[in-house]
Amino acid sequence: MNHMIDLITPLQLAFPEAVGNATLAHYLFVSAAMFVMGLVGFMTRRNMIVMFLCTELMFQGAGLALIAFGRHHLGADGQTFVIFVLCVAAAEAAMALALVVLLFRHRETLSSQAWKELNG
Amino acid sequence: MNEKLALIVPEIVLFIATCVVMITGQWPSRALREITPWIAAIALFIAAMIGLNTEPTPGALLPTIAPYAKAMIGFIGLLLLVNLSGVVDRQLERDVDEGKPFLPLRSNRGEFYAFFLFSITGLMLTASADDLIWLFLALELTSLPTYIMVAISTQSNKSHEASVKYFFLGALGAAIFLYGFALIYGATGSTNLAEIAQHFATHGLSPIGTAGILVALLGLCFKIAAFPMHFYTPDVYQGAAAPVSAMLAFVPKCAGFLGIIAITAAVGWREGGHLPETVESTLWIVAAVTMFAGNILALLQSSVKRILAYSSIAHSGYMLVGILAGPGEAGAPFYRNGLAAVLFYLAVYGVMSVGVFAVLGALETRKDEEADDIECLRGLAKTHPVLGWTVILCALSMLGFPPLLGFVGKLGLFASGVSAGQIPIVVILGINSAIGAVYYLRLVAVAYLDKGQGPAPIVTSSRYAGRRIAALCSAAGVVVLLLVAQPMASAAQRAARIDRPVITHDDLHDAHAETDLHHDDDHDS
Amino acid sequence: MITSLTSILEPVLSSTAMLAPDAHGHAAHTEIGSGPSWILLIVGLPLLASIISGLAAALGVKSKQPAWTTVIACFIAFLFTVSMYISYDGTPYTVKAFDWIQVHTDSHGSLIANFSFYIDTLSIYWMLFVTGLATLIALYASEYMSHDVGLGYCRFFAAFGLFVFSMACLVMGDNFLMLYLGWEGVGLCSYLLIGYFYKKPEAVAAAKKAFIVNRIGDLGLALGVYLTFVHFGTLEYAKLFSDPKLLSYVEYASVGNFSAIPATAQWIPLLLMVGAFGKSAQFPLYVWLPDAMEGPTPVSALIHAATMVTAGVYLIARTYPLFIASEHALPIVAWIGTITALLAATIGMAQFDIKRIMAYSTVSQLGYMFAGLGVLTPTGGVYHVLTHAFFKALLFLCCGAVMHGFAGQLDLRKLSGLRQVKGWGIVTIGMLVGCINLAGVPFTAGYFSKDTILAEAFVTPGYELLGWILIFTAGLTAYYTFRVFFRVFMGPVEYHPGDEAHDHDHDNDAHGEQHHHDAGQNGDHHSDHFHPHAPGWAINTVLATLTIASLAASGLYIVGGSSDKHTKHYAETMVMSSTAAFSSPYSEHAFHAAHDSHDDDAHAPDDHGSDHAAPAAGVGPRGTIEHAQTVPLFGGDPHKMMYYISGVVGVIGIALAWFLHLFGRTEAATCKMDPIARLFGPIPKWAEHKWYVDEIYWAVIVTPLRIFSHVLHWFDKLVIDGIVNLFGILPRVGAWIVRPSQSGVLQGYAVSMAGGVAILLLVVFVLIAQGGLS
Amino acid sequence: MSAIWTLLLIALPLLGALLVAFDREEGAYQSAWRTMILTLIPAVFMLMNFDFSHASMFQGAASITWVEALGLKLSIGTDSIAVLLIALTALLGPIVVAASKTAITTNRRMYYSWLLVLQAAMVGVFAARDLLLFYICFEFTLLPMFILIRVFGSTNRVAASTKFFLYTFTGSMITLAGLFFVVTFVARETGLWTLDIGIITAIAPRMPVEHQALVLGAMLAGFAVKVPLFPVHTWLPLAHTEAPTAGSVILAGVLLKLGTYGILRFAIPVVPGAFVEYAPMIATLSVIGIIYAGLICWVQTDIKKLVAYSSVSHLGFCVLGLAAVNASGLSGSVLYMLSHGLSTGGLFLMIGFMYERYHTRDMNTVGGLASKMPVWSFFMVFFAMASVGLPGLNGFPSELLCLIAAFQADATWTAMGEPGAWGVTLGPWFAVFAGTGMVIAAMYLLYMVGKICFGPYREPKDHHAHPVLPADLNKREIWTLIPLALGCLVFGLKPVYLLDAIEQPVNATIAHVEAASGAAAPRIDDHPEHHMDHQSGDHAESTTHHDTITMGVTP
Repeated sequence: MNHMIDLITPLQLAFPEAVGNATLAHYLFVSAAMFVMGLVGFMTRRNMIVMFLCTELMFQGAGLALIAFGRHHLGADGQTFVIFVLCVAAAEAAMALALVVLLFRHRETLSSQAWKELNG
Repeated sequence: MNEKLALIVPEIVLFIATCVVMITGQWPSRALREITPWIAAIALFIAAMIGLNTEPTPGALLPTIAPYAKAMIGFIGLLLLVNLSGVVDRQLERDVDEGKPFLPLRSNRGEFYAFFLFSITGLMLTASADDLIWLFLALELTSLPTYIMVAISTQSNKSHEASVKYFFLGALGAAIFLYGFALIYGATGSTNLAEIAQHFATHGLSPIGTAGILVALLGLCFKIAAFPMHFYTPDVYQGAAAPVSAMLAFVPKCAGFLGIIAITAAVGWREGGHLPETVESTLWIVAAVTMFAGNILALLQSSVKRILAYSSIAHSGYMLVGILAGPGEAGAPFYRNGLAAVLFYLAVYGVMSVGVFAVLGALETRKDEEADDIECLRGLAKTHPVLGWTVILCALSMLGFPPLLGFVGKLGLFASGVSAGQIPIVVILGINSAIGAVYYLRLVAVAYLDKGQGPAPIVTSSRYAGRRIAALCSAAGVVVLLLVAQPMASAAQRAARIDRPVITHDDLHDAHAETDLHHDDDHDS
Repeated sequence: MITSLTSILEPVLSSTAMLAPDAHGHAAHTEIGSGPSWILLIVGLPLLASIISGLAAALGVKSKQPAWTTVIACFIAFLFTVSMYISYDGTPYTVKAFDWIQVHTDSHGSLIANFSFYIDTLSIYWMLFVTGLATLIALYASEYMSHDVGLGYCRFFAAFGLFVFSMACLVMGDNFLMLYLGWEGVGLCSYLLIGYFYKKPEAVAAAKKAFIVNRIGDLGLALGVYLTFVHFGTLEYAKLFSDPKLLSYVEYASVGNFSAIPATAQWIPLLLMVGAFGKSAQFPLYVWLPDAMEGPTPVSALIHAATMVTAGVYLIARTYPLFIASEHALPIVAWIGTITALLAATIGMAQFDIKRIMAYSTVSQLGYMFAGLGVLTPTGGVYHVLTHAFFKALLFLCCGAVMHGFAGQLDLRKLSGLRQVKGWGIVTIGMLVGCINLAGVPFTAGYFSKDTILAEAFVTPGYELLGWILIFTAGLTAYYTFRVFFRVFMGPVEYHPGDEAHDHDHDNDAHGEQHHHDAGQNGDHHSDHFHPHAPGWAINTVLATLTIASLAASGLYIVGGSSDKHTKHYAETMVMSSTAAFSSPYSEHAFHAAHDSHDDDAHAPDDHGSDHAAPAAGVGPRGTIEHAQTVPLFGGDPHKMMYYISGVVGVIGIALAWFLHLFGRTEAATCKMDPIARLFGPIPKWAEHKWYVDEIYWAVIVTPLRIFSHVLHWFDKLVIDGIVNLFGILPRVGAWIVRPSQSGVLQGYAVSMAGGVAILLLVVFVLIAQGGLS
Repeated sequence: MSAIWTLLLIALPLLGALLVAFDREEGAYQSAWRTMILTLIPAVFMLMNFDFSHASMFQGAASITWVEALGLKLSIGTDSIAVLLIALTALLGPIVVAASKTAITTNRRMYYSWLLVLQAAMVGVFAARDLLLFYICFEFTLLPMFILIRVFGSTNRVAASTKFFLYTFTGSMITLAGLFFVVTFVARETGLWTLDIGIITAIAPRMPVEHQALVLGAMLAGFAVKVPLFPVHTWLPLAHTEAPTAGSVILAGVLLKLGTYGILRFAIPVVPGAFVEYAPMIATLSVIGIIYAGLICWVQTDIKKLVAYSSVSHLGFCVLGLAAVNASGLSGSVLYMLSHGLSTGGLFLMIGFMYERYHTRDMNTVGGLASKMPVWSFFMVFFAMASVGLPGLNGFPSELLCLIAAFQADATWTAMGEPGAWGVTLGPWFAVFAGTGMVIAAMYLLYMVGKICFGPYREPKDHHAHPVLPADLNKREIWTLIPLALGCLVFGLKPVYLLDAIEQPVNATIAHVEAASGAAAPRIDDHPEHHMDHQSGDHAESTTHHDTITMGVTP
């Protein structure tokens, strides 16, 4: 990446001292961190609702990257994309909750460990 | 905008049907409830026929893929639909038979068929996707309904377990390829595939672009059940009802491959017929490991669904060989066009995989309990000749035994792989076919040849004629479609045309120079 | 020495006009005349008889019909052979039955081997006694095998007919492959007939041994034949022996210039020789022949004494030019023959089974023939073949008569004084005549033929030692021959029936209970007292005929065979006008030069046949050249001296036998020899056990090979198939290893997937960074 | 010659198979028998109408385009070699059906219908003029055989059938890759994607030798397993031992020949450069196989296993002849393909007949049958002798030609100016070592005959006479054997008929190889200066191929 971003974002405008030097790389770092945190959370937590939240975190991490890139490219595509991602995430959330409720009825637990009959 | 709408007429038809189906499925009148599948079938047929006549999309990366893909999706969707008969509302309808009132709230029929149609709609949309956003949405539309379908396909805990795994891991996979899409967008500044391709062609593959492509492809591996995202497959296939498993074997895989074709097409094959080295290596490893993982693990199974699941994994590996081979030079004939081979093989795989699942669905060990253990198939050729021979023919076809349809499909992969110089992976493909032969032969032997020790489990034919019809169609397909293999192949060859900018050697050089700077991005992901 | 090839060839080609009538220029493509097609009947009739007998077997014929068919067929074949002989005008010709194997190529010369026959004096000579003896022995067998009528009778004669057919192919075939066909065919018949009593494990084992040992020889023969084809580009005698290449080799050989002959050509006779050693039971491949005596006696007489075993001699005689063209071939033949002769004689001395003694004497006599072939010319060997055929057949048939009459008794310690038993007169006379021939009593045929060989050993320089060994062996031969005669036929009358006394006959053993039952009905041998079963008319007729023939054979030494015969005897004439007599003009000149001084005192029959007629000089080149330097034996010509020496040696042997085995003997079992034998310590025991050669072979070759085979079998099962199975099981093992990844736990899958993605990316990037993938 | 006869030869058995499959269980034998007899008619017509004066031309050609996109045509055509092999296949058909009459008592419909399907597939292999049609038929033979072994075999049938299928299938998958490699090369050379064997044969030898070697290796992976060549032979004893009699006969008679036929038709003409270069290695393997398998035969107690291993040993001669790549070798080899099935097939029939009566294959348990079964023993000895290679019977001419070929082969190499790989050339030593196979064959076959036919009679403890069959062979069984025995005699006494018939195709193959080697398929690693004098043009061309092809090899 030989060309640094010197574009002024709204955030920079609002908090010139704190994030005055924030570049694309910073945003990407945050987005990657969100993604990885989501991933790690997904792998380590057993509560299905928390696991779902972790996937949401990953989605939003990707979303953040999209926005940052959108800003970087001065296009609306990134933001558009994120809107759709949010919709999908919402749909998933709805499904997830329905599913979790269904499962909870059967096993009386939210632990994903309760479901390991199928293996091999 | 209008021209885009014209491209998705089949999807629109399906969408309308979806809405209708959702209503009729819950309708108090039994007759109207009963015609729900028929509505879906008619809609699928119309969509397929319209899809078949879709005009090429000017300016798109894959301008001609839609007719073939949509027709294929439509017709195999029909087969899947026939097979899906009686998956839901079994108890409910029996209760109604006994005089109990119909409770719309307890009924799943409407949403089940609606979900199915949604999923097929999503699949068709994948085929016409010319934008990352579109692609993402189409993929999600394909997948999301299937999560529910798995959950409600049976009343047993297995379905629930399957759905929880499928859903959560699906979300994980979706997040991964979404992140990949984001990076691709970041690298190119566009979500339009044709523009992305243009960008890659002129500017080469930047590190971020490379990372994006790889992450996106690996995320899509979830859809096609390929390494390293294949782990869920056997559990989900086993947990879901056989007809739904049949659908899972085809629909997401098809969507995934269409997505992979789109992404790889955006990256572009170089003149020698090779993807950029990073992408090629990744896909190479994925293909090889996928084939091996699928085939060897299938050896240990006694559940037919699991065997088929692993076989599905293996077949994804086979098809990846076609992706590696690439479309060849512009206007390359079928034998040189790996993408055509993949498209062809997708149809072939759709036809032949439905058969065995349909047989499983058509058999029951207890009331409403589908046959799954391989012992249930014992002597099937004698007790249920049609189902038995379906198993035999489909298994042999999946094995790639000449001259059945699967063999012709595999030939395409072989031919394109060898033409593209991908000898080692083709040899691995050959070896894996041989490993696969073990468990396919086991199916054949159980159904047809071996007597076995002890009494075979008692299996009876289920009351859903649709599944037997689907089995019959599938069995007939692997034989009869041989006669139309040529039109199918040439259609696939026409479909797999990529309009992409010519890549010059200088560009390649740039791409090479830049690939050294990618490490940090890798760790970020 | 080496002159221009063409100038040498010119006289050659004219002198070998009989082989190459239009030889000027295109010797390799010689077309020789074709003979009348009735000659095919000589081959065809025995085959026909065989087929008829085979059909009779299939139809379950229970009469002597097969025997008569065979006798008549063989007899007609004999008559045809005689007429072929009479009508033979000195020019070889071929008779073609049909095309057999033909491969036409551009580059290597066509491989052509037709089913056709080559008639020259050598094949006529052989066919005369083959068909003649076959007729007689078939007649003999018709009675001898009569106990098997309805059982193995048809089978016996089917194989018998097939044997005569094969032998005819062997002898008359016009190419090496026909020879090979006959060669293997007689081997097959030998196998079938040795194993005639197929229920006897020994017979089966002996048959197997005979075939396999022969097969080793056949391998050598086959390789020799292939090499001949590869080197000379033809397998047909007519073309081969007029091949300019071969002519030039003989030329080089005649001047001792062996380095000019390609090694390939020199290898050919060495390989052919192995075949001859196998078929003619020469050391080290002789071990099958004594065991072959498990077969019925007529078989032993015909196949394993008179005809088949002489095939090796025929082979060497037929291909003599090839042997001449090799530096080491003939010396090896000579020495192997000598060693065999001595070894077999020593073993024969210690045996008690009279048939075995005859078998070893056959081996020993074959050794003589080979020695004769090796030392100079094919003549002596070939002549000995004929005389030996008659007297050895006679001896065997006599032994067979004894065996037949005394219920399989063959132990000379249990038989004595048969001369005085009623009905055994002809047998006794026959035996005596056979013995004097074998012992080399002066003026018998055996005496003349053996002398020819012995004399040549001394004539040819460098072979004196060999000659002395052969003379010593001749003494041994006389001793053990008459040992049999004096023990069995002379002395006090005493006989013990063989172990088949209660089983009717030796031959019936094979047919076990079934036959035993028949015998019980007849009841003639179930009396407590044993009556010897005197031979009937057929056996007696045959024995009488053979006795006369054996005596008459000596006449052939005096009678010549061709028009100018001042020094030639019959066999020599026959040999010298065949391919065996091939020689180069140079050697002929040398011979003339050398022989002039020598000719004067060589009025006695002289196998050098200094015949100036067209065919050939018939001399081995070395012999010819060095003949002039021959050192006289005891101050005289070896040929003359040999009459006295061998006569004396023979008489000494007989006298010794008389003293040790007849003089003062009062019972069958003991004689004066026994205490003397004890003086030698374990040596007689060793000799009786055939010097343990079989055991050594077993220990050194068979057992290790069998162990090796077992090892290979296990290797195949464990290692090779094991590797295959390993590859088969590898996927399954792999599956067991990766199966834990399919734990069914959601988080586990998530870890696997994320980890997989991460590792994959890492691997790809690292590999690319290191340039490992480019 | 019209294509109709060949087509009938394929179609009739298939129709018959359908008929049998839907027939009554009792009528299956009769229907199958009639079909096989009926199949002989087109076979006879095919032989009669074949123009042997143009024997190397592929006559009776017919072609239907199937999947044009893959160049896949159903094209057939036969030269004399193919015609003869087809005739042999047709001849064996009725024999194996007749031999199964009493042996197969259950599932007759399945048995006979698959037997008929197998028949059609085998004819298809020999008749195919399209690479993929050949391959399809080649592979397809696996399934019927698999079923015959799996269902109708003896105790260890599951393992045997699986090993048989997987072993050969694995090999042929690699072969398929190799074949496509060739096709790709041809496509690149000519711009024409074709699977026509004729065109491929003409173009493919231009491939650089290194690539030819790869292709050869791939081809051998399939063909050598099928032959089977040492050390990939272990499936055969197992499959032979476990297969029903008819299966063994077909396996020995025809299926093994598919491997040698493949080598003759593909390995030699398509990659002549590599074949000639690696022929010494192939020959070495075959010679090892001859001796190795022969010695193993010698210590068998299972008679069927003995004969099975003997097939490995015998086929070694066949491959040796091929490896010599000269007229005698190829003639001998083709002759071997034709004749080996008769004698070994005969032996398997004999064993089958014995097994039906005694239910054991252990020569320690049963033996000395000459007294109980004289007719059987006669044929046993006869076929054993044919197998030993007795002159006058079928084994001899072919063995002879193969060995002579090995002797001559060094001359071949000299003529072609091609040293073998690693400097090894075929030559007399190969013939000498292979020749010991003759002795070994005598050893094990006489050991077998000696045990099973001769010696005191032995029978299994719980032996009961067969309810239907007499003690010795019945008429049907004898008539089953007579064609084979006559065949042995005719092939032994008049091999010249066959040799004349195959002379043209053999010489054409030789000429093709010599021409291809003369044109010297360029070697890509040679330094140009070595080639400058005579083939610099070729070399330049090949170098470009090298670049384009190897680009794809690395992942």
